[in-house]
Amino acid sequence: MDYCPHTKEDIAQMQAVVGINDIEELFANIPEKFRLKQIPDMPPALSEQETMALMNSIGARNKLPNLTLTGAGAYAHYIPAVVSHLVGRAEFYTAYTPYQAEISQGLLQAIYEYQTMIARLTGMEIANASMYDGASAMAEAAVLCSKMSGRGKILIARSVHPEYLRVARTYAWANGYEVQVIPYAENGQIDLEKLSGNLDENTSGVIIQSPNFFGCLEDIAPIANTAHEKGAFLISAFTDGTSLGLIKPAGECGADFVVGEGQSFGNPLNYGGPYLGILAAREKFLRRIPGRLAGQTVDKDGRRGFVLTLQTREQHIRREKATSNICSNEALCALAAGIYLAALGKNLRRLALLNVYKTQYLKSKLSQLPGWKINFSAPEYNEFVVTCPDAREVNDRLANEGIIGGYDLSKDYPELKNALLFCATEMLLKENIDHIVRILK
Amino acid sequence: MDYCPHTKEDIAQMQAVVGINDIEELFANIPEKFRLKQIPDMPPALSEQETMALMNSIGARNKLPNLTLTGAGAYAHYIPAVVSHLVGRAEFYTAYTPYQAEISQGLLQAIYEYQTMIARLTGMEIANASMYDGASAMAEAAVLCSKMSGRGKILIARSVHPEYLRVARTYAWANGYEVQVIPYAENGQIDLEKLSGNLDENTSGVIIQSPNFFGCLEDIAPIANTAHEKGAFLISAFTDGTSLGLIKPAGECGADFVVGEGQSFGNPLNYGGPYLGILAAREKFLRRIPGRLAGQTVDKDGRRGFVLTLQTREQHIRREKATSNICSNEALCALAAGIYLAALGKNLRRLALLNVYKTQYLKSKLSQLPGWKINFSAPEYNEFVVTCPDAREVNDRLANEGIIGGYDLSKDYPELKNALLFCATEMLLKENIDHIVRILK
Amino acid sequence: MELIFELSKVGRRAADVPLSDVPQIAPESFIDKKYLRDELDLPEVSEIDLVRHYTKLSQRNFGVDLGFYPLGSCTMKYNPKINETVAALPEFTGLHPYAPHEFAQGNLHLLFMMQRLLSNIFGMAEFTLQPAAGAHGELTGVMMIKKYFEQKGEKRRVVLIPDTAHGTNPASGALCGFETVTLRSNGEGGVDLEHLEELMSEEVAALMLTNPNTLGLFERNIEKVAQLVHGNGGLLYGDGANANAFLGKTRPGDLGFDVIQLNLHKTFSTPHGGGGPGSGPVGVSAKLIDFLPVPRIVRKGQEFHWSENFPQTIGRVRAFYGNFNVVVKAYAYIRSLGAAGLTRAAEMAVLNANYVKEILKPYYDLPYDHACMHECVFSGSKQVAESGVHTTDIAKRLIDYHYHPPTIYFPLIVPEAIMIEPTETESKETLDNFCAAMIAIAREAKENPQHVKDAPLTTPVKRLDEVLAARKPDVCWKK
Amino acid sequence: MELIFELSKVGRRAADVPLSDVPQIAPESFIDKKYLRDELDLPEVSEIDLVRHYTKLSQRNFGVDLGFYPLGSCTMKYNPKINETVAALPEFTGLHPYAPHEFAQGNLHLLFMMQRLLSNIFGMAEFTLQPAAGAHGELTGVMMIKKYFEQKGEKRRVVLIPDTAHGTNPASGALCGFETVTLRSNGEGGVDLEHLEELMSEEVAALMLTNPNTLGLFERNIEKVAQLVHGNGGLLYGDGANANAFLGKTRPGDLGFDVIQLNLHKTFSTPHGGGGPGSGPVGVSAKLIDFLPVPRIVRKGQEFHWSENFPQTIGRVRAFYGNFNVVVKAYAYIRSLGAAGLTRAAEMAVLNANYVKEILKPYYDLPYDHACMHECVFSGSKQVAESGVHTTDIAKRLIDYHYHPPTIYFPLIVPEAIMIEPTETESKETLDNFCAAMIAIAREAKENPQHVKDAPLTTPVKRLDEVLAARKPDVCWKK
Ligand SMILES: Cc1ncc(COP(=O)(O)O)c(C=O)c1O
Ligand SMILES: Cc1ncc(COP(=O)(O)O)c(C=O)c1O
Repeated sequence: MDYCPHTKEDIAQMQAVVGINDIEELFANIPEKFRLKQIPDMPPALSEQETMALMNSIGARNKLPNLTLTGAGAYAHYIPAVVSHLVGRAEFYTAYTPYQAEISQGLLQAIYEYQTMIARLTGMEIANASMYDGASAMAEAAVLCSKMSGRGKILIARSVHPEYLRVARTYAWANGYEVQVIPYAENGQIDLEKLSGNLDENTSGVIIQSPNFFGCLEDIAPIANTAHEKGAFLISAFTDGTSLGLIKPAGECGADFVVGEGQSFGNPLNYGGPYLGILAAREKFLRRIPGRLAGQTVDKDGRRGFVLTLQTREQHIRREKATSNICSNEALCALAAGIYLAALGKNLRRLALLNVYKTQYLKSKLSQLPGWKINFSAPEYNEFVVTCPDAREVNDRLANEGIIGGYDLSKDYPELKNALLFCATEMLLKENIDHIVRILK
Repeated sequence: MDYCPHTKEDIAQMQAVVGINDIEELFANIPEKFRLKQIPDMPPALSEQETMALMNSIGARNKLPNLTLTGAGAYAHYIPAVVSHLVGRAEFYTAYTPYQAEISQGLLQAIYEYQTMIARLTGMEIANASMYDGASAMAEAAVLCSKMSGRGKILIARSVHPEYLRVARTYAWANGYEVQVIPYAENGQIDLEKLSGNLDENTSGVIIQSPNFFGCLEDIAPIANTAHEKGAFLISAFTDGTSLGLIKPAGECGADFVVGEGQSFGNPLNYGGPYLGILAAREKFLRRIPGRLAGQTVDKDGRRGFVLTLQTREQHIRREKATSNICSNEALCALAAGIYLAALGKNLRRLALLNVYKTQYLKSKLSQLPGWKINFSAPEYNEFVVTCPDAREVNDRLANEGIIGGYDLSKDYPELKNALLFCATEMLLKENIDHIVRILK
Repeated sequence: MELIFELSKVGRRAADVPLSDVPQIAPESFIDKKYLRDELDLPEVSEIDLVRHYTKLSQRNFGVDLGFYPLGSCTMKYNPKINETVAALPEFTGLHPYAPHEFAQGNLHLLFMMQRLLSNIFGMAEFTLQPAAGAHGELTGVMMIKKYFEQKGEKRRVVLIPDTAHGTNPASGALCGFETVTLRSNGEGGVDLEHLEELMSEEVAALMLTNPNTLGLFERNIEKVAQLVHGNGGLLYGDGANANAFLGKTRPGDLGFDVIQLNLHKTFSTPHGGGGPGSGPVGVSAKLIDFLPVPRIVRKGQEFHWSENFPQTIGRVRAFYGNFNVVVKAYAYIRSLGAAGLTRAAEMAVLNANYVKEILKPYYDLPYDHACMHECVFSGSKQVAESGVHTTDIAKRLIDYHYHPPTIYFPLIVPEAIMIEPTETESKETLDNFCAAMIAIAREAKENPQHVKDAPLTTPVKRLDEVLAARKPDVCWKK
Repeated sequence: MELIFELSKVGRRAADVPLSDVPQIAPESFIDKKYLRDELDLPEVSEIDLVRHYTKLSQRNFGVDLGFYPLGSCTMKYNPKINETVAALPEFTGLHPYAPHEFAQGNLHLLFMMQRLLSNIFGMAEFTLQPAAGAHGELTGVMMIKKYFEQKGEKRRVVLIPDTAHGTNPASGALCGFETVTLRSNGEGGVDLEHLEELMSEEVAALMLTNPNTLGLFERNIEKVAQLVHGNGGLLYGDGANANAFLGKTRPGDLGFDVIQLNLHKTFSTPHGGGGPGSGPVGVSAKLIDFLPVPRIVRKGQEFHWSENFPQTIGRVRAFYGNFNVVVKAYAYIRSLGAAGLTRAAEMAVLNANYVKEILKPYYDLPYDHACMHECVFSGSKQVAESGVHTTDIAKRLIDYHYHPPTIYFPLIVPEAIMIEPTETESKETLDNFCAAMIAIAREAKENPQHVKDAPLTTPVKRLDEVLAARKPDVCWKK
C-alpha cells in the first residue's frame, strides 16, 4: 500500500508539464555513484489488512499487566473517555503548529486554556505550550538558570528522578556547567544543611522534586529561601501531576520555575512516550523561557483571538540566540491534559485524595509483612519506599501473577538494598491490594 | 454518575420560575398509588472508571475466536481503518434523521451517495436509505408485493436463510398472507420445476437468495421470467454483499426488488447487530417502497442540495396508510457501507476474487478428508456445504482451538445430517486453512 | 460540495486487498459466465480524498455534540463517551452471532441482565431485545397482541389510537392487519374517556397509548383508561418512546400496561446515528410472555444460551438477536446512573421542559397550558396570524442562532406545532440562551417577517426546494 | 468563542471519581497543613459542555484531513488511519516504561526492528529512537559530535551552518556550547565551496547540512563537501527533515554523513498533532556508535532488553525511551509501503513540487530556478514591488480559498519567501486547484490589492494583531 493518488495518466501529464520523460531526471543532482537501485533488506510491502495483522501480532508479544504498582515517573491513571474522543478529532491531530492563527483558532485557544490551567495548578503566573517531557523540561530550565545567572554550577537533589538527573547532567555537560548532587536526609527529604553548605555565589540554581522520587513531599519554602539568599533560582519538579490536586504547589512556596511530567493528565502510559513536559514560571521570566506560547489578542474588528506570541524568543527567528532549540513540541499531549483537567475540575482534589487513601492502605498492609520496613518518615502522596527481605523475589512473585511490582531502587541508590518504590493510584482496588498482600505473604 | 449539569442553585432558580417548591409537584398527574419510591433491585450507580472496569470484565467472559468459519448471514471481513474513523465523527453519530435539511447536508449527501452505490451494485435504479436488517428488508418487500398485487400467497425458496424465512413468515402471518416454501434441487439451487408448478394467479411474489443459504448461486433470469409470466414479482436477496463485486446482480437478471444484509460493507459482526437492511428496487416502485429516501434538489439560489424526499410515503405523514411503519433506520450502518464501498471502489472485485480463491482452497482441502463430501454442484461464492462423518465433533475440535467452525445445517434441514456450511473470506490465510485441515485429519 | 462520484478517477483506490496466498483459479473456469458481472461502477478515490470528503461532510452536519438539539419526541440527550468506548471493545464487536454459546457468555450475560434491569425499571414481567427500533418494537408488541387473541380464539380486528399518537402507532397497527380507529383527545389533551367508552368493544384488541403523550402530558386518568380497556377484554399497549419522563417515578407495568416498547436510543442515551441504529426492546406483562419472539435467553446454572423452544412465540421479527451493540451502550448507561441517576434524569428532563414552557409562554401560543412532562408543545399560530411567519420559518431561523430546530408540525392536533424537548442533559444557561433566541425570533417575526422567511442565512445551502425534490425525484446520481 | 473558564459554574463536573473502598484517612492527620493546597482553581463544567467546547474548537481548526496543507519544510502528508488504529491498541498504549522486559517483548521487538529498517533506508550503522522531535535529534547528534572530539582530546568549538538552514540547527549548536558560523550559499542555492574551504579548520567540529536544503535543492557537490569537512577532521551532520525527497534514491550514509536526524512526523507520516508529538531518531556512522544515548536495546537470543552498559554514551536526552507510540505509527507506515512504496513516495513528492513550480513560475518570482526536490521556494517580491501586497497577505488570502498557507518568510535568504511542499499524497486535481487559487491571488494582487491585504475574510476571526499580543502579552487568563 502506498498513499500516492496519481494514476499513470496523471504522471504522464505532469511529466509533460515539468518537461521530463522519466521521473529519474528529477534526481539528476544526486551523483550517479550514490544513486540507489533499491533500499536493501526491506521486508515486502503490506496491504492494510496485513499491516493490521502484523501489528496485532507484535502487540500480542507484550504481556499486558493486570496491575501496575510502579510509578517512578509514569503513572497508571484512569483516563476519562472524553479525552481520547476529543483528542481524536482529526482537525486537531492532523494540524501542525498554529503558525497561521486565523485558521487555527481551535488549537490556539485550547493551548491558551492549557497554559492557564497549568499556571493555576502549579501556583505560577505563566506556563508554556509544552516541552518534550518532564526530564527535558527540567534540563532546559536548568540551562536557562545558568544562562540568566551566568553562574557555572547547579545543585540537584539526589532524590530527583535518577533519569531526570541524568538528562540534566547531559545538558549541563554540553553547555559546560557543573552539576552537584545534594544527598537526601534520613526522612527522605533533601538534606537542607548539605544544600545550604553547597550553595555559593557560583550556584545558578537548585533543583528539587516534590513529591520526590521516593514519593516524599519536600518542604519547599525553606529551600526556596535558602536558594534565593544566595541569588540562586529554585526549580521545583514534581512526579505525579495529580498530586497537585491536593498538595500545595511549588509556585506558592517560592519556586522560580515549576517543571514536571504531565503524562498523568490524560495521556496513556505508552511505554514511556509521547509524554508532556510542563514548564511554568514567574511572570518576570516570560521573555526568557523556552517553548511556544499562545497569547490572547484581538482581530482587526476588535474580536478576541489567539496567536503564537513572543516568537522572537524562538529558534526560527532568533536562531543561535534563541532561548531553546525546541520547535515541534507535545501539543496534542497538552491538549489531552487540558481536556483532562477541565473534565475533572475540582474533582482533581477528590482523585488526589483517593490516591492517598489507596497508598496509605497499601503501605500499612505491606509494612505489616514480616521483615518489611518503611524507609522514610516524610509525608508522601501516592508513592513510598519499603525495604523487604528480597526485592527481586517479590517482583518475580508479582510478575508471575501478571503484576508489575515496585521499582527496584538499588539500581540507582546502591545503599538502598532491597528497597522498592511502590505506587498506588485510583486504579488499585482494595481487593487488588488484599490480593497482592496474599501473594507476598 | 449522571449527566445532568444542574447545580442546586440552578434547580432552585428554575423551580422559582416554574412556580414549584418541589420537583415532585411536576409529577402530580401520576396517581399517588402508582408513584414509585425507588426502582427496585437496581445495582448501585457506578463512576466512569467502575463502568469501564465492569464492561471490561463482562467482555472478558467472551472468548474471541482466532478464526471464524461461519458465515450464514454475517461475515467476517476486514474493515479498513478509515471506516471507523469517519463513522466516529460526532457530527454524524450524534445527529438524528436529517429532517432539517439545511443543517444536515452532510448526512443527506452521504445517504444519497449510499443509495446510488447500492443501486449500482445491485443493478437496480433506486435504493432506500436503509432497513433494519436483511431479514426485515426481505419481509417488508414481501408485504409490499402482496399489497401491490392484492394476491394472497408468496413463494419462498427453502434455500433462503432460515431466519429470513422465519421473519417473512411472521410478517406474512400478521398481514394475513400465506407463505409457501419451494424446495431446492439436487445441485443446491431452487427447484425451478416445483417453483413454476406452485406459481399461480394468487402468487404475489417469489423470493430467492443468491448466493443462497448453501452458498450456491441461483440462475436468476429464468426464475424472474417464470415469476413474471404469472404476474408475480421477484424479490432476490443476497447473503454476503461482497459477492456483488464479482457476481452478476439480480437487478441485471430481471428482479423487481433486491434485498439483503449490508453488514459485510464495513460493519463489525457485533454479535448480530446493528446490521444494515438493503432494499433496492426498480424505478417504477419509487413511490411505493418503504423507508427514507434522500433526494437531490436545489436551494433558493439554485445551488445543489439534498433533502429527505417522498415523505408522503412515510408513517409520520400517512400514518396507517404509510408504505411501512419504519422510522429510525440504520443510517450510521449505511454511512459505514457508503464509506466502505467508496474506499474499495473497484477493488471490491479483487476482494470478491480473493474470497473465491480462499473458498476454493478450503473446499478442495476439506473434500479430500476421508469421509467428507461436498453436497452441491451449483457454483458458489464464499460458502459451501460439506457433509462430514460427525459434524458436532468437527465443530468441537475446532472450538477447542479457538475456531468457530461451520454452521450446522441439520437444525434447519433435518435431511442434511452432518452437513456443515463453511465460509472462507479474505481473513483466512493459507496457513490457517492448512492448520484447520491438520486439526481435522 | 462535490459528490464522491465526481471525485472519482479511473485507477484510484483508498483500500487495498492482500495478494492471494492460495492458488488463483479463474472464476470463469468453474462459474458460468452468466453468473458473473461485467461492470462495477463504484467511486474510485484515494484515501486522502475519501477522508477529506467525509470529514467535510461531517462538518456540514449538526449533532448533539455541537449544540442544543431540542427535537421533540426524540429525546436528543447527550450521549456519554464512555458508552461509545466500551461498545467499541473488540470483545463486543468481534463475535459472530452464531458463535457457540461458550464463546459468548459475556454477551449473553449482558443481554440477560439488561432484560432484568428493564423489567425492574418498567415493572414488566419480561423483555425481548430483538426489535431494531421503536417502530419495530411496536410491530412486535402488536403482533403479540394479535397472537394472544388468536390463541384465545377471539377475532378482534381494531386497534384504537389517540389522535395525538406518533405516526408509527397506526402504521404498526396496519402492518399487523388491524384496522386503526382514532381516539379523540379531550380538552386537556388527554384521552377523551367518553369517546373511549364509546369505541371499546369486543372488536377492539388494544389501545395504543403514549404516556406521557406527544403533547408532553401525563394521562391523569390512566387508571380509568386501563379499566375501560381491560374491562372489555382488550389490552393496553404503551408506546414507551417518552419513558424519559417517568423513569423512577412510576412504572407502566404498575399502571396497567400489558405491552410497552422502549427506544433505547432515546431514553437510554445511545446516539441516534443520524437516523439509526436504535433499539426497541419490548416488555410484556405475564400474560404475554409466551408470545415473545425467539430466540430467548435461558439460564442453566451459571451458563446462558439461546433457546427457540417456545411454541407459542410469534416467531422472529429480524435475524439474530437485535441491535446488540446498541444494547451494550444502553446497559453501560443504566449501570452508570443506577436507580437514583435514572430518577434524577427524569426529574431534570421534566423540570427543563417546564422551565422552557414558562419562559416562552408569553411569546408563543401554548394550546395546552398544564404542567408538562419532558416536553412542551407550542403553536406558531399567533405568528402566522400576526405576520404570516410560519412554524417552518421559525425553525429555519433557529438554525442561524446555532440551534437544531424543535420538532415541527407534530403532534398533528396542534396547528403549526413547535414541540420542544430539552432533555435533562442541558444546562440552565443553554436553555436561557435558546429561549432568548426564540424570543428574538418572535420579535423578528413581528418587525421583519421577511428576514425570518428567508432563513436560514448562515448555512452552506439556503432553504431547499422540497417540492421540486418530490415532483422530480432524483434519489440516485446519474453521470 | 467562550473560554472554558467562562463556561465554568461552581459545582459542575465532567469526570467523576469512584468512592473510596479503603479507609479514608484525613490527609491532614499525617500530612502537615503546610504541604496542602488551599484552593484549586480549575474549570467546572459538565461533560456535555466540555464535549461541545472542544468539538467546536476543533471545527475552528484546519488539518490535513480537511484540505491541502503545503507548509514547506513540514511535510504535511496524509496520515493513514490504519496507523492511528494500530497505535491505539491497548497492547501498545498500556505498558509502563519500567515494565520488566518479559512484559514488553513486543515493544522491544518493534523498536529494534525500527532501528534496523531506518539503518537500511538511510545507510547508517545504528539509530537511536530516544529524541522526541527533530530539534531534539539535532541536539543529540551534536552532543555525540561533541563527545567524539572530547574523547579524541580535540577541542573544536565551531559548527558551520549554511545560511539556508532551519533555525533549529544554529539553536541546537548553541545549546551544545558550540559557536555557530554561517556558511554562505552560492548562486545556485547550494554550498559555496570556496567559503566552506575558507571556513574549514581544526576549530570546526561539524558542518550541519540539510540536504536537500530548505530551498528544496539537492547539494550537487555533496561529495566535495564531505571531502572538505572530513579532510579537516570534521564531521558531517545531516538534518534529515527533508528525507522525504530521497527515500530509496540515495542514502545519507553513502553520501558521507556521519550523523543524521529524522523527523518521523514528517517523512514517516505520523500526524503532527497540532505541533507535536513528533519523534526525532538519530542515525550515526560506525565511528559514533559508542556515543549513542542510553539505554539501548540489546538482543539476547530471541529476547530483547534494555542496556545502559555503554560507558562512552552521552547519557540521556530525556526520560525513558522516546516517543514510543509515535514510532509505532511510523513503523506501521514503513511496513505498509515497503522499499518500492517509500521510493515511490519520494518520486511523487518531487514530481508534485516540480509540477507546482512549473505552473506558478509565470506568476511569482522563482529565485532559484532549477529542478527542485520535494519543495519549491517562490518569492513574493514581484507582488510587493507591483502593488505592495506582501507574502503574508498572499498567505492569508489563500485561507479564503480553503487552503492552509505555505511556509512564509523562510528560508531567510529568500526575501518574501513562499515555500511550498505539496507532498506525494496530493492528487493532480488538488495541485491544479491550488495553483489556480495562487494565480487568482496574483491577479487580485494586481487588480484589487486592498482585498488581498484585508484577507482572510471568511474565518471566524479576521487578521489578528500580533504586535499587540507581543507588546502586552496575555498568555494566561485572568478573571
Ligand atoms: C412517540 C414515538 N413513538 C414511536 C417512535 C418510533 O421510534 P423509532 O424511530 O425508534 O422507530 C418515535 C420516534 O420517532 C416516537 O417519538
Ligand atoms: C529542516 C528542518 N530541520 C529541523 C526541524 C525541526 O524539527 P522538529 O520540529 O521536529 O523539532 C524542522 C521542522 O520544523 C525542519 O523543517
